[in-house]
Amino acid sequence: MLILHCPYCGVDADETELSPGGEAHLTRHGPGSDDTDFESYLFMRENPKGPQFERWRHAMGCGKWFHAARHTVTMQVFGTYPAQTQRPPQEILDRISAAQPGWRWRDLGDEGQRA
Amino acid sequence: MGHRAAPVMSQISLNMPLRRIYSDAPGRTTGRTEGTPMKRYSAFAIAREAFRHHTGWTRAWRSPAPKSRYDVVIVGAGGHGLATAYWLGKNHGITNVAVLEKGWLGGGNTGRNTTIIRSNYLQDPSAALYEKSRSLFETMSQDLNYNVMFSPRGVLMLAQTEHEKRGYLRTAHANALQGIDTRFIGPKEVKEICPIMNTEGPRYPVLGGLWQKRAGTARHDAVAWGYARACSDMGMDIIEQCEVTGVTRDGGKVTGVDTTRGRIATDKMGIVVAGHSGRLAEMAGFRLPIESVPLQALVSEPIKPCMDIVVMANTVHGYLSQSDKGEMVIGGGTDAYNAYTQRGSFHHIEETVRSLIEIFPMISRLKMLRQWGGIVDMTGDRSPILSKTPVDGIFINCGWGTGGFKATPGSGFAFAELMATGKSPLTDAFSLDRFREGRFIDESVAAGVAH
Amino acid sequence: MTSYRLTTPGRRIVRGRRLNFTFDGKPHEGLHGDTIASALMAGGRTLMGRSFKYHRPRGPVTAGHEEPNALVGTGTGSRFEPNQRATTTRLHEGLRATSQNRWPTLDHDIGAINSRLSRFLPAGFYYKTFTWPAAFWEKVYEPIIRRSAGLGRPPEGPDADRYEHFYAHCDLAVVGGGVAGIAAALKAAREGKRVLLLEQDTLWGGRSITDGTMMEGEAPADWTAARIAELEGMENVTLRLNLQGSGVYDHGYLTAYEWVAEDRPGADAPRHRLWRIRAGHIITATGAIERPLPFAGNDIPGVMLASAVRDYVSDYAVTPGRRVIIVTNNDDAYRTALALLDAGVTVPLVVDARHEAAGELARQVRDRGVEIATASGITAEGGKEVTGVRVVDIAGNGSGGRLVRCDAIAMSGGWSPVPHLWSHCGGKLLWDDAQGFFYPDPDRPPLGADGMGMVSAVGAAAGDLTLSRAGLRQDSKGSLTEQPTRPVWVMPEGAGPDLRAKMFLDYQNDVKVTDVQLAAREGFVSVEHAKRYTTLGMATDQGKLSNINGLAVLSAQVGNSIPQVGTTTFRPPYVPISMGSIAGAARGDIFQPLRRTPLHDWHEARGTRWEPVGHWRRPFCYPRAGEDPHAAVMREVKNARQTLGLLDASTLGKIVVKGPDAGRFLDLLYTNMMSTLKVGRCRYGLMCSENGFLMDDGVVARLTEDTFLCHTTSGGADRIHAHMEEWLQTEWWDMQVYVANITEQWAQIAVVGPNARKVLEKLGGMDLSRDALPFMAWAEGEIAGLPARVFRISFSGELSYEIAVSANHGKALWDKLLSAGEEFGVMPYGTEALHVLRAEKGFIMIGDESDGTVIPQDLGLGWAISKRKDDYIGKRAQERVHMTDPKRWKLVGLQTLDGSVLPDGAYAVAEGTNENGQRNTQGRVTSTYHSPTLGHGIAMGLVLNGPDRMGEVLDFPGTDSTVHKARICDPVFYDKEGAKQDV
Amino acid sequence: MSDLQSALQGARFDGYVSVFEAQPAGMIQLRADLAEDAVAHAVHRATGATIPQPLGLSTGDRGEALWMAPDELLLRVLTDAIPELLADVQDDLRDHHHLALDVSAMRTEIRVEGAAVREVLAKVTPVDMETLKPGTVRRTRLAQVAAAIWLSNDETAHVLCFRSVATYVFDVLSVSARKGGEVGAF
Ligand SMILES: Cc1cc2nc3c(=O)[nH]c(=O)nc-3n(C[C@H](O)[C@H](O)[C@H](O)COP(=O)(O)OP(=O)(O)OC[C@H]3O[C@@H](n4cnc5c(N)ncnc54)[C@H](O)[C@@H]3O)c2cc1C
Ligand SMILES: NC(=O)c1ccc[n+]([C@@H]2O[C@H](COP(=O)([O-])OP(=O)(O)OC[C@H]3O[C@@H](n4cnc5c(N)ncnc54)[C@H](O)[C@@H]3O)[C@@H](O)[C@H]2O)c1
Ligand SMILES: Cc1cc2nc3c(=O)[nH]c(=O)nc-3n(C[C@H](O)[C@H](O)[C@H](O)COP(=O)(O)O)c2cc1C
Ligand SMILES: [Zn+2]
Repeated sequence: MLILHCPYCGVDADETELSPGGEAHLTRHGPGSDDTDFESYLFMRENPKGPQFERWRHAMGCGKWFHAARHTVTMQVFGTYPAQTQRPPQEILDRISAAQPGWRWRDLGDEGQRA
Repeated sequence: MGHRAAPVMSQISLNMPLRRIYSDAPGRTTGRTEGTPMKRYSAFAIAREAFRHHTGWTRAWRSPAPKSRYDVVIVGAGGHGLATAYWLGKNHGITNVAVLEKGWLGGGNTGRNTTIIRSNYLQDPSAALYEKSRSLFETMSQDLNYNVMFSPRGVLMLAQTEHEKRGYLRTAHANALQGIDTRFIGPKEVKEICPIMNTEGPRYPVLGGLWQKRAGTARHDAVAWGYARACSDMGMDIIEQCEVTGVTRDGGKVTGVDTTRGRIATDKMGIVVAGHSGRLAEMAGFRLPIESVPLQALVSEPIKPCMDIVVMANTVHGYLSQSDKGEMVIGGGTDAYNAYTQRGSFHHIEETVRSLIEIFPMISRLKMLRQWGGIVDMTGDRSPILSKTPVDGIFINCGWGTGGFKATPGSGFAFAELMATGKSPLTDAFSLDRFREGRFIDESVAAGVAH
Repeated sequence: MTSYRLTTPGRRIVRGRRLNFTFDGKPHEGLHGDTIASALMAGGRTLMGRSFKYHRPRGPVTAGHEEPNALVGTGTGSRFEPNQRATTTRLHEGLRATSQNRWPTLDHDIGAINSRLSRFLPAGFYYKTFTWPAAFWEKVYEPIIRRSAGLGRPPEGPDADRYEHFYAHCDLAVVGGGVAGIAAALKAAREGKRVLLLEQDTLWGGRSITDGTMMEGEAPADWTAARIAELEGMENVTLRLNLQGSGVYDHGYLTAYEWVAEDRPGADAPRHRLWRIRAGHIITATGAIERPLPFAGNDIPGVMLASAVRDYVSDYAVTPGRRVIIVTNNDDAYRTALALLDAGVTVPLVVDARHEAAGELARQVRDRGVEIATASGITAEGGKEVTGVRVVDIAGNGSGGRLVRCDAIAMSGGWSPVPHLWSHCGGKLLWDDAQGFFYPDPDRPPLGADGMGMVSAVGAAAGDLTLSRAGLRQDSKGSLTEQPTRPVWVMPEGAGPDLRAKMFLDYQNDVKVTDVQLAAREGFVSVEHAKRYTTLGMATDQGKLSNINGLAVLSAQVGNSIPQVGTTTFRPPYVPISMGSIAGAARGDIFQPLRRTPLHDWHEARGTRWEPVGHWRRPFCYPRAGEDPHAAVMREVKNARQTLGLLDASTLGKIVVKGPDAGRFLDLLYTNMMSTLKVGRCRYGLMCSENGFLMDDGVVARLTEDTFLCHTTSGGADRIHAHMEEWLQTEWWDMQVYVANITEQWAQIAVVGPNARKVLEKLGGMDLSRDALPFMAWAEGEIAGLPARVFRISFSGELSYEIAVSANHGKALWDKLLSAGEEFGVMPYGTEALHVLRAEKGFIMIGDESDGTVIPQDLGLGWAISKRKDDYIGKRAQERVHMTDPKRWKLVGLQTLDGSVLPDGAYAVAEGTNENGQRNTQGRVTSTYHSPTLGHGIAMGLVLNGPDRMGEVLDFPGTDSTVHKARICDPVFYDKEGAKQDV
Repeated sequence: MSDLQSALQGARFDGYVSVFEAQPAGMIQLRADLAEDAVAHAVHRATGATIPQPLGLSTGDRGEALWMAPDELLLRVLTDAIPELLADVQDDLRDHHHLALDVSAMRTEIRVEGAAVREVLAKVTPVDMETLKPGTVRRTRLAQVAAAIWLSNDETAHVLCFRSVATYVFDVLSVSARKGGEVGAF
């Protein structure tokens, strides 16, 4: 039973106020895109056993979408941030690295790899 | 000293004189450490043992150390992995097989599902596979000489909205052409088959239901144990406490796996790890259209028999049956976010119980004895994947999501065929490339369906 | 009849207040404060139940929630409940208790034959047998197995009681109100933390009240009373009795189960209340539970935990017998001897497994003249009650030994901390070899949202049985240093199989030492396998008494240490909780939200037949007296076609989309081009998912240059609104667009039929002529004095106006339409008539023609897919090979050759079978009705190359082996030119 | 106006707190950039209130403004004033991207009154009712639906829910307020 901080209204929201929206930071591939890109945009998922970036909506609250960095095993929440973001804030990446040294997010490539 | 010992340690164990024992041609007896054939189970055997305090029973399956190489390595000793190994041996004569299990066999979703077995699926490929499976359940106890308590007591899928009713009518028509024995029945017959049900609503009066008479349940653990015993008896190695931690490749071809008990070579490998499929795929270097989410179930305290069928109420997301021991076994919903905790959020339990009380008012005065969760692997179209993969020699069997227990024998049968021969009519439609092509197998179309 | 009520005081009972109750129909008497168990024992009855498998006679072993044996049914009728623990169920006047799992009576149970056959029924015997002959399993064996299932009788019908939930928040929740919990709560409370202290019992203080010595210079009861008083005086503290910590879940979520009015049946109060507590931190101060000793006959009624015996004596003034023998491996059990002696009960002997009994407590007992047999164990004698013990050498094989007569046995195998709540969410345990128990490892707690430990354990629950670590000095009269425990897992240690087959580990499920040993022999060496093979720990007490003994036996058999074998997983709830409490108040009318339109009550009063649509209810039809639903639908259809029908369309979704980029946004959302729509006009639009499939449709009206009103399907409003917000917030956040779901602001009524205009003109207010308001236009104005928006759209093919007024005016408009329409024979129509009307016109319905696998191209809706747009949601997906496959089934009309109605959901067969032996198909029915307008059946369907095969006849087999023949035709059956709607 | 029909038609339940439908108010949903001066001006002109803080409520002489989201307010004014005020707001924000709609009939306000209002609401919402300050508006879940909840003082709670579920919310609150269900925890 998660509690996530909504970065828009500042509420520490109970899971039952929220609705989850799957993996965050996917790039939309529209008409004309490559089959592989389109397939991976729609279906292929990181699904990590570890830190994951994911989308949530404060559905029963302010209605805003936000992103959360959450560990899928320990349920630790490293932080939440607005959905209008291309990549996770550095402080959140730092926090993940502190909790899990050597951690690396595939799509972030080397950038995401912290000591 | 646990099973997560460093690989170095298990390397040592490879040098132990195991090869001598297992390098013989696979057969009924030679595979067994004790050198004694597997004891047949029967009432007479029990009676005989009763007079010597049951000291004569031997291990149901051996506990060998891994060899350095196998013809086939199956990762995951859940029902599907074990069934695959069984049919590889039984139908294709491949017995130099290892089934690697990171924990205790059957401890994944096989050991934590609500055991509903049915085959009244809408789409042809699903119906073919699940019906193959259901029919194999009919003879499984005899085939394995292990009573898996297949109980074809009938499964009823309730129609509580017009939409759902129309969906089941459609399924009934499809089933008739697929050779699956189902029937849409009216509310009166529903009440006769299941008197404890409140068919009158008030909220969602029962409009009827899709009734499959030879669907039912089986003892889930026994399915895993029975297969393990049979596989072991064919000389296969079921290696528990052996986690696969890496996949080795030579270019585009698989060469083996790294495990917590050392490296094992093979050029053919089947990944059958349910919720952990994404992890294994990552080790092998590809991605899957899969998300892992917790699915929960619960049991009540045991009571005297009061319900002789399985009821699935999809409008309100509740599934109910009574086990042979007397507990009401209840399945509910999944969390909608990825997690690898075998727990899940409490509000799903609440939703499920609330709904079932509406349909079965008497359970209000029963107590929940235990709740638990499993990690299910959900694909983009909620249908399984039985397929070759981008890596030569690696096959994947996953994506059974909330409903793969019923498919255990059929999945093993078909997947073994795919692995052994490169093709199976039962798995054709379930290949990985369907997501790229937009060729989905969507079962939710008739009415939301799970399990 | 050996147990009885003492004359000594009992701290829970009130002597003067007698309560009458029945057990198996026989009248009994108890006292206020009694449990069912204490009252029965006071009346001389210890036999209270039968075990699951062997139907062995059983009495209570405990005085608490961990009770495996003394389960009874309570209440009658809609208040009957099985499997109630007699040891915790409080007595109330008139209570009716019944025993379980016996026939015909508890004292004479036929099923007890199983006990004799037990050697043929070892663990897992059913896996090895009943497979031959195959047909017998289903017909003979399984029915027998099933019939013997279960313990209590099922409850009957709906529950007469009510339940509710409660959300509580705190910085710290302390579970357990023994001295350790009280001290922890007090410490945090003094630091200003918001504290919730919960205790399952009706009294504070836990074991210390009975067992404790002086605490910080005070008697435990005084110490407790003073601390509780201090806590009660603090603003930041909530104290609750009768509230049991039930489950610990992620992020500090703790459920707790409150017995509110369980002992007041019929009171207008919730029976149970389920608390959902959000705690910053949780402390488990849940104490410890005593372990039974595995000796032969340890399940005979009259064998009890030593602490339970003590509790019965001091709490209820009840003794299980006149001569009670104590058997122990630790000092604590000597407290029981003292308590019994103080109460005047004879203690002929204490049997101690240790080589010496040198502790202070033992000395006190010895000083009172009680014999202590050390280095000894016992086997118990008796059938339905204890008759004596045989005292044997602890290291021997159990043979010989002297017989000592007694009528009850108090046993103690040492104590185990209660780690359940700690473990629910992943807390790990350590093994204490000396004391023989698992306890929470403070370095591996369950983690909270911040990655830090969210639970800690204190007191006995932390393995700190003497509370030395809790900082609670239990100073005392003398030095009470206790001597070490000697873990005993089989008594005597050299017992042979005959004795081991009588040593019960899991009482309820009849799992014996031999069963666990058999499991190990057969390779079920993982503790999880052994559990599932033997059912050890799977009974209603969830192994609270049996787990440690069981896994000690397992580990000895396997040759591993106990911590290597490990425990099984602890799962919520700590003690079973009622399903009613889980559902809470959500039953009957408030089982789920029921969404009501402003006309709901009118429909209801009219006796409509309802159809659930999402959480809405829509009238399916309005049957008249004596009319069946089908006839009602036919009448409603005809009436709308011939004169005038009214439909409550309020549930249709209405979403306003406004902003400089609104047109651009809608072009991406719909497959059509919406940006070109003129103000004042309406356009039918289709929406697809990003995966290409049709997901919703509806009419879009352009309100102003930068404002659109999008209609959605009834079920779709919230989903489509969320869909729009999602794209705006997460993909196209640079667009200047606001959306608002204003579905419920408006009541919407479709006025349909040739007389639609006439009735509206009669009501007056707006020019609704064809010129002023042509087909597919909308206007704002007044109807019958009510501000309204009027849309000239038609889902029926008739002249039709959809009139939207404020929801507050909906009923008024409806009434006015009905009375003005009287002269035209107005009738309301329901969703089914709506379906027939649209099907006659060949209009598709989301959810019928589409099912999540259908793309607009399949439905001949290519005209609604703009070719001029670079992009819309779903466009890329529709480019995939399977979507452009010419073999996709396409929409056509279907008409049976004999005019009958095609069965719903039927498939059109093709020649031959596929690889898997299934009949090939080439199409299916998507909608099928009897058309009262045309007088024959009409249908739509998706058919392979359908549009190119007009006139061809297809076979549609029914499920009853009949075959229906239908000809492919145009899906528009009625008014192909669309003349009727455009008048 | 006799034609006017509120969702609950003045329903009332008296348990250990009272639950009743409040007088219908006029309501304007306003979506805009709340940081813009023009928005503050328009809100002030309509209600007399300032732009509320996040999760806040501000009161003016003609009405009040409830914070619903970072870009959304709900203005509550007299019903009869709605057409004029709505026109004013739209006019004030003519040159600013915004959305202003009359939503008066779309929501129902249910009032809960009595010493135990916090406790009664705590049976149905995950919000920490014990510490919720008067004047803080929480949009949250109430039983199985969305609702906005705020206290105007320690004994008066306001529950704003959608019209279609007004009966449901009323029933849920009434059941929670039934005598015999007192918790006594706060
Ligand atoms: C609560 C619940 C209820 C359900 N109800 C039903 C139902 O009623 N009917 C139905 O048909 N289905 C049901 N299902 C689904 C069904 O349980 C599964 O689809 C099915 O059991 C999957 O079997 P499996 O063998 O593929 O996976 P599993 O049984 O999960 O086996 C996978 C194995 O792989 C092992 N593994 C994972 N990673 C590694 C690694 N790296 N190395 C080695 N081994 C590894 C795991 O430990 C596990 O033992 C339910 C599932 C759940 C959770
Ligand atoms: N010397 C021994 O062998 C020995 C053994 C055990 C206990 N003790 C004595 O027991 C006492 C230990 O004190 P303590 O406070 O740690 O434990 P305790 O057993 O006195 O108190 C625990 C309390 O928690 C309650 N509880 C348990 N589970 C609960 C739940 N899920 N929800 C709500 N309440 C729950 C129990 O009803 C009990 O009142 C001391 O007096 C100690 O001396 C001694
Ligand atoms: C069909 C079925 C029936 C079960 N019946 C019981 C039962 O009677 N008693 C019990 O304690 N657990 C029962 N369980 C739950 C198991 O104890 C266990 O919780 C589940 O297999 C998941 O494993 P875990 O809790 O060890 O993770 C049952 C599980 C299943 C799948
Ligand atoms: Zn928010």
